[in-house]
Amino acid sequence: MTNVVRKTDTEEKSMPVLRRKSHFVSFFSDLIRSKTGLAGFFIICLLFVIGIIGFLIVPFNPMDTETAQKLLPPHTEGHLMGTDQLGRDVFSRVILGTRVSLTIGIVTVVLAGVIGTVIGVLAGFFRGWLDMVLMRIVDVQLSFPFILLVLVVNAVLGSGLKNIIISLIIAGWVVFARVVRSEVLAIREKEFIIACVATGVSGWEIMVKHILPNLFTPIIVLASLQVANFIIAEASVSFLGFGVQPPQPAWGNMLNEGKDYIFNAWWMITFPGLAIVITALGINLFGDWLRDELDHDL
Amino acid sequence: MKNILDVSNLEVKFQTRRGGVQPLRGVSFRVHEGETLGIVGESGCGKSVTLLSVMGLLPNDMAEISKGKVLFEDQEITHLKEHERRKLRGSKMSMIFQEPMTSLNPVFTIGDQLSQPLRKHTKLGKKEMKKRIIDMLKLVGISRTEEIIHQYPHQLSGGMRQRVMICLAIICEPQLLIADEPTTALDVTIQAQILDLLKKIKQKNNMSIIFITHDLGVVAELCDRVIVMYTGQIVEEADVRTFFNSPKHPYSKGLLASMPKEDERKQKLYAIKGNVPGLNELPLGCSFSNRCPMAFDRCKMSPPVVKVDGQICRCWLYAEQKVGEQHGE
Amino acid sequence: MPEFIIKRVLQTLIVVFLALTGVFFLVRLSGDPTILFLPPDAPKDQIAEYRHTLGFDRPLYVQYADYIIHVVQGDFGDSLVTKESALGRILSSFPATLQLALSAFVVSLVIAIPIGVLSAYKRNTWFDKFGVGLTVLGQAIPSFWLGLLFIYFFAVKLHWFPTGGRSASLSMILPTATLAIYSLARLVRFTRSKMLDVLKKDYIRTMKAVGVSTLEILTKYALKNALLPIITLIALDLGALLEGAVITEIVFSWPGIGMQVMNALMSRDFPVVMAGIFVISLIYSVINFAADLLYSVVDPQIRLK
Amino acid sequence: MENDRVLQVVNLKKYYTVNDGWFSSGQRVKAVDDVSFSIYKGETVGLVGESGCGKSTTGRTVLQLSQPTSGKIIFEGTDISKLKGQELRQIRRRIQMIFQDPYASLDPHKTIQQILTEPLHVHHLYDKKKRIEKVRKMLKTIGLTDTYLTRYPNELSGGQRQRIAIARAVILHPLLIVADEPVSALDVSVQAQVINLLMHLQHEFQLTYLFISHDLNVVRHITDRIIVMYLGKMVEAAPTEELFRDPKHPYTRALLSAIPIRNPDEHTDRIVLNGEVPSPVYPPSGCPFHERCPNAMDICSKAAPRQVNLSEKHKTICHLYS
Repeated sequence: MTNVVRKTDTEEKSMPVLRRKSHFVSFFSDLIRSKTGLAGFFIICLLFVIGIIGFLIVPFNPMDTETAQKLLPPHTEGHLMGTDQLGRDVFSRVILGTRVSLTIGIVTVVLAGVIGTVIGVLAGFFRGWLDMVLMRIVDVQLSFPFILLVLVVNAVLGSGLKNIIISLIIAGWVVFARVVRSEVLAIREKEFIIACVATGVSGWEIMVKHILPNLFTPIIVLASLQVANFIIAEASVSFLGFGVQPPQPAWGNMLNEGKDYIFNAWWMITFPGLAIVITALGINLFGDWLRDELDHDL
Repeated sequence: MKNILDVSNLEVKFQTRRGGVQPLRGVSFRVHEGETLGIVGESGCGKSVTLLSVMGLLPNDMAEISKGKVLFEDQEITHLKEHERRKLRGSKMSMIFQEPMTSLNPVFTIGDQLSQPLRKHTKLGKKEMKKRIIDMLKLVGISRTEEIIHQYPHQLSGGMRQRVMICLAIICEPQLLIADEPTTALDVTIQAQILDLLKKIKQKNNMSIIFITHDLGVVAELCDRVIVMYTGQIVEEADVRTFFNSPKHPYSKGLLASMPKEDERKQKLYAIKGNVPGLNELPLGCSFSNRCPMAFDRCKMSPPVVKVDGQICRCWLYAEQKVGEQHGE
Repeated sequence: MPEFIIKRVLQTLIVVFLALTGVFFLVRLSGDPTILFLPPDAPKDQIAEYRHTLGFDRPLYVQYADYIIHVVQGDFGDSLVTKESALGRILSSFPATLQLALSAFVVSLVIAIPIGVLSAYKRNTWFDKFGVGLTVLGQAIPSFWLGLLFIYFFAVKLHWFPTGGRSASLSMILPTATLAIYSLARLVRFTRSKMLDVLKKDYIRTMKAVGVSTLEILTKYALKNALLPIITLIALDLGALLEGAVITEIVFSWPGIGMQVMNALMSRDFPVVMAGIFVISLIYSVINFAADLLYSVVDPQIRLK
Repeated sequence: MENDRVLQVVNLKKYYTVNDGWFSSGQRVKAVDDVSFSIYKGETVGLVGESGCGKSTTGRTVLQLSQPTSGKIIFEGTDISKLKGQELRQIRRRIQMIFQDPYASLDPHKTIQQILTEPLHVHHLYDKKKRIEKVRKMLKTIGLTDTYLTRYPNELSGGQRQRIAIARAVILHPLLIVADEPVSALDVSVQAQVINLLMHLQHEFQLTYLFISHDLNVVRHITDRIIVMYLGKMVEAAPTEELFRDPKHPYTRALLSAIPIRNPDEHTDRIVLNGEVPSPVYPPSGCPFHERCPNAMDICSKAAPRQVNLSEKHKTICHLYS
């Protein structure tokens, strides 16, 4: 096969490429040109602002119960989104739920990403028995539903913010490990790595200096899309009565409480759900754009 | 001699993510009945784009023929409707591609794929179709025909697949066969077999062939006439002997001179300096001027197309002669 | 071929075995399981007695060996709540899950593949953009919320369908729709992108070059090529469908495996949880296995090797 | 003469097992089967043959990028096929490689300066300042300016990238460079530039080349000796001019006659071979070429031919001459 000269390859690649230093600038000018990417970016920015300063702008204390004011429909007595069965302001709780969701999404993705990456790199680089063992673990974890695994682990560990994060990490690292491993295997075979071996670069240096930087793009793309998955997973688990427990406001447990009042308080299930959808939508739009953008660049 | 294909002043524009480029900047040439025309050039010179626009196979969501005309058998086909074009493709004009490994569909049998053009363009019955396929497979030098038609592409070697591709292209006996680097991916001994086959078929069917390649040796073997392209323009057009013995354009001269010669082993090769420029960084005027050893002031302006001794050349060096000629006429 | 089947069956068994081992140790190592099995306010002597009857006072490896020996015989112990066989309970709810998952699967497949193909064919038209927009939205909507909305509109407001259960004849509609939409978005998106990939291939250009029409290429050639990756996704998707089924079942009180496992988790009925995990991971593996077999039917390169 | 021997490859064999499962034992592919040759200081040896003949595998095995199944690779007197770890990395300073595809052989995330400094860094040569000085000098030698130091590979053309890849190999002043199809992926007008550069560097740094290529015109131009391979075996070895003037092995004859002519007035008596290279998984018995050989005799399918020394430097492995 070595004789084969692929014309199409060279033609494509001989297209002129912009200077590197303009990448940061071109990144944003590309973002502005993409309507969907930009929309996602704005949603994410907005969520961060709400997550950070949300507690300053809420009109009511989200924990304050006032039974006299319970189950008020939206737009009554200053309750923009109505009140719940204990008379708590739904709007304030949705706002504060943002922080919970974002924290969980980001913390779990970072930790699961780091763990998965380390394991994936080790497995892919050293192969042998280590790879064998790690990949069997991955197979096992992937042999039943992600949500179910989170549920079981969470049920064993007990509920609460910390435990739901741990459960999500335990269930979620495998995706990173698998993707990273297959990327490492692909990069290992690239000629520039073989060229390093031929120069006499040691295995360790090849891994740190040449393989890791080339993993950056796929990991970033995967992580950005996983944030949404983890947020939805947390909401599902909390909705099922595990995960984050009331009275701490989280979109999932608000829906859990709301489902019992579905006959007389539609707002209790509507607004937290909308918050989840908007969040997931924003992250996915941006993540999809990011994937296309980075794919094109290298 | 009758023209089978007449391309005049063809321009193509591409719209990409980072703006537009123009891979073809006014290309005109003719193909006579029964001749083999070689189109030579390096990557990005537009040789493939030219022929894809003749076939109507440009990716229509990003490419556009912005100017010019393509006449096939005196009928204008530049902006033909897709369903009318389909009647031409595979029956009157057809194409072979560079990569025999990927150009056949992996999940259909050879027989199935070969029957497609027949189903489209003929009214043959099943039995006649099979007979035709087997005859044509024999023509392209495949012996185990009964077996082959039930096999899948991955069971065949590269050379065999290219024979199947040729069979697919000529099964309806087209007037024009376009071959886009059909031997580049093959080994030399297989290349020799395929070139041999093409010569034989051409003689038998009296078709015209356009042969795209970057290998001047293949041109010398096979072609009657040569077109040299550089950055989306034709820089020289000549019959094959004239081209090899007295090239006119400095680029053609450079290409020929840089071929290693038997009697100059180990000596420094003549090399054209620099690189092929990208389509959006072309120098002003003559696009070869930044690499040309003969470049002078006037090369900052677009060079004229001149006729010298029966060959056509786009270069300022011969401009005087053009003037002279015009006076003479 | 037989070699391949033996290999896959072995692989499946290993994976299921490891899954059970994993959950076993997860449950045992996270603390004294007796506490999980009893109400939090149980008296000490009751706990001790319970520990003894369940064998939790033995060394861990003995418990594990004992457990595996029983599991191999299909015995996951009895439910702590109802005292019936744990595996029996799970298996009795299997038809309900199968019914839900299969009907949702068929519905989403029938809708998704044509839309995906058409979207790829009419790339960048309003149809495509609309379709892509819907799939993006569809992927952002959690299925349990969609289920709640359906219940609110179609059951509470319009009284068209029951809010849950499996008794009424129409009770299937809402859970099926919820679950189908859940996988629809992924499937449309994937079909579209695979079709686009295939349409860029050299062999498609070859077919165009002999005069075959785009529509024919699309329906005859490209679809068969795109089918390979789509089958893989469908296998994965059936898995994801099981995942969605767990949640959908709970939202609609659909008496399937998901509901059973969930109830067992709530009541700390771990034998039932273990039996549920066993059955679910077995189903998962069987689906993947079936996908591989199907793959080899479609792809001649695999079949002939 | 013996003292000048840089590399001696003795009975090199490289077998792969094509594995397709846990239970099936797999099929053995003899990618390189019993190849022996020597390379002397300052010369350029060409390794030619068609795809699948094992020429690239031979090159990579010489560099210990893949372990030989058996045989010796004696480099400057030591058998490097048994070396591991640090010792092997030390040897790598003396043998370098140039790859075919300059788009794949440079790390896209490193600047040209990082790429060129790395070999010096790895072998602890010079201090930081001196290294950069070295790199600048090297850039100048290969005909690029200092402005390229901060650029990334994707900002360079194919020819420029290949120059960088060559510079990376030469910067350590190795004794031997294995060049695997170094010009095949380049545009025709750039090929000549790179060939000139390779010849220039050979002269300037007293390099020895093992030049692997399928382009016989290029090989004829640049090499002193040529080894022809077919289906994992060596079939002929001779000085370049002699090989082109008087090829002995029927395969070599066919191969050379298949080179396209250079001028339409030229004429060749082409030997068009039947069929194609058989699969290396099921190589023919006896001589691997006998099924396609126009001169095949009865014995060719039965017994493997032995090496025949036609002269001191011209060897062939064919029954016709034994």
